[in-house]
Amino acid sequence: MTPVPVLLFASYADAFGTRTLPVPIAAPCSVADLVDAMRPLAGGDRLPATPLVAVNHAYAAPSHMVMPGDEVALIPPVAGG
Amino acid sequence: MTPVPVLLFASYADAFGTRTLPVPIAAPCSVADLVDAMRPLAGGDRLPATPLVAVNHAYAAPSHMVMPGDEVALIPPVAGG
Amino acid sequence: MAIVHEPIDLLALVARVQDAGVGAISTFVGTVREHNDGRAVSGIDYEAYEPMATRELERVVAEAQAQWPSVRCAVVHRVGTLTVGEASVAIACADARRAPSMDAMRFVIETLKVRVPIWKREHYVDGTREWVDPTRAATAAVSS
Amino acid sequence: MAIVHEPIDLLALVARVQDAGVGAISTFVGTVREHNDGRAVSGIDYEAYEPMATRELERVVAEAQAQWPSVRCAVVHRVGTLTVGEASVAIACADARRAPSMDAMRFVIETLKVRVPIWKREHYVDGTREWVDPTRAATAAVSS
Repeated sequence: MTPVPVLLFASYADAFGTRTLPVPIAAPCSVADLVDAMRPLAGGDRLPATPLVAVNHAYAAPSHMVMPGDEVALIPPVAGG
Repeated sequence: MTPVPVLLFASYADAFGTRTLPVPIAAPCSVADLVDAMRPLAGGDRLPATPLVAVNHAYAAPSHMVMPGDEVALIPPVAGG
Repeated sequence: MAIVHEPIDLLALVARVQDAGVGAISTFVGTVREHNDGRAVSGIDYEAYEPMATRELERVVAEAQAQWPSVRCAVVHRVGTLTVGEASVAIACADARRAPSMDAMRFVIETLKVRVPIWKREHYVDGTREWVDPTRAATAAVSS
Repeated sequence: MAIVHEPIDLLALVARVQDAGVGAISTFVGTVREHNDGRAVSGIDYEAYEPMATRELERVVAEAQAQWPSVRCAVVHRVGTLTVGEASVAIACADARRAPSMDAMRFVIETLKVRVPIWKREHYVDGTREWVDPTRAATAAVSS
């Protein structure tokens, strides 16, 4: 199984101690399954109930399917401006 | 009788052909009486029914009394910005 | 709050309202555009009753600050002959929060337009000139 | 629509939306202020998921232009470490008329704040730092 690399930013990067986390799950998988696979990892307890996820630079619903090669990122609560 | 000098701007200055019009009326007089004294003068037919008047740099009601030495101006419809 | 005869310096206006407590600055700039009511415009003469215009601008800003007490406002209106693209008016409103800065900015431009004794005469590409009267649907053309 | 690492040039942004048909330019500038929620702030780190932030900014502007088709918009957001008084974001919206320019400007800043993947970590004068989370009343302090 090739882990899915997940990009992390800001407080999530601090929580997991990295900016790219290899998540042990096989793609294709749903966004919801991917997030669930992150929870047992060190720092996963600091994720909210339904963190925002972006796939290929667009927000993706929990049911969205992540395909091999997709760019996946976890989006902490935004605070731009 | 010392005429009351009335400052004119923009379309009113064009209408009366001057930027300071000596109006033949004695102060004290009301703003309404001052405007009425302007109507028979050349260009006075181009005044609207109730032109805006400023006395000492503030808008004045028709009943406002103009005193000798006051700075009086007729204010055409404004179009700043 | 001033009537000026020179080009408007937007950054200088922003600097006047800037402060360490400011988190939001909203500005408005009015510019001369090449068309108005379907006519091709080549420039605009702006005329002001300067001492009263200055006092009215101060009153408008005072009213904005009465409604939004923490907002810092600066306004400048240019007079003289302006060409297409030049700025005739600029407003800067700063506050800790964005909503008051935007609300105050809008109040200042809307109120300025109905109260401050400033007039404009458009120059049209066909050679005519006309004082703009927002209270009338059409204004009488005056040959240039 | 860009994420930049250098100080923001407001006049360059205004120039990008300026046009002979433009009569009104509304701008918004967000700046770092010295206090937030009662704490003394010395600076802010802004971080962005750059490729997505750029695309979200483009989408926000496209939505503004769908609502106000004649409005010309430009947006720039800075990332990196900013000190008090520096601009983090600037928006310029230009139109023939002032109402669409102001409405579009407000839409862009409000929408940007809820959607564009940018984060800020405040540096406090007491030496602590904290990621700002607008969805929570209080955020966990992280020692610097």
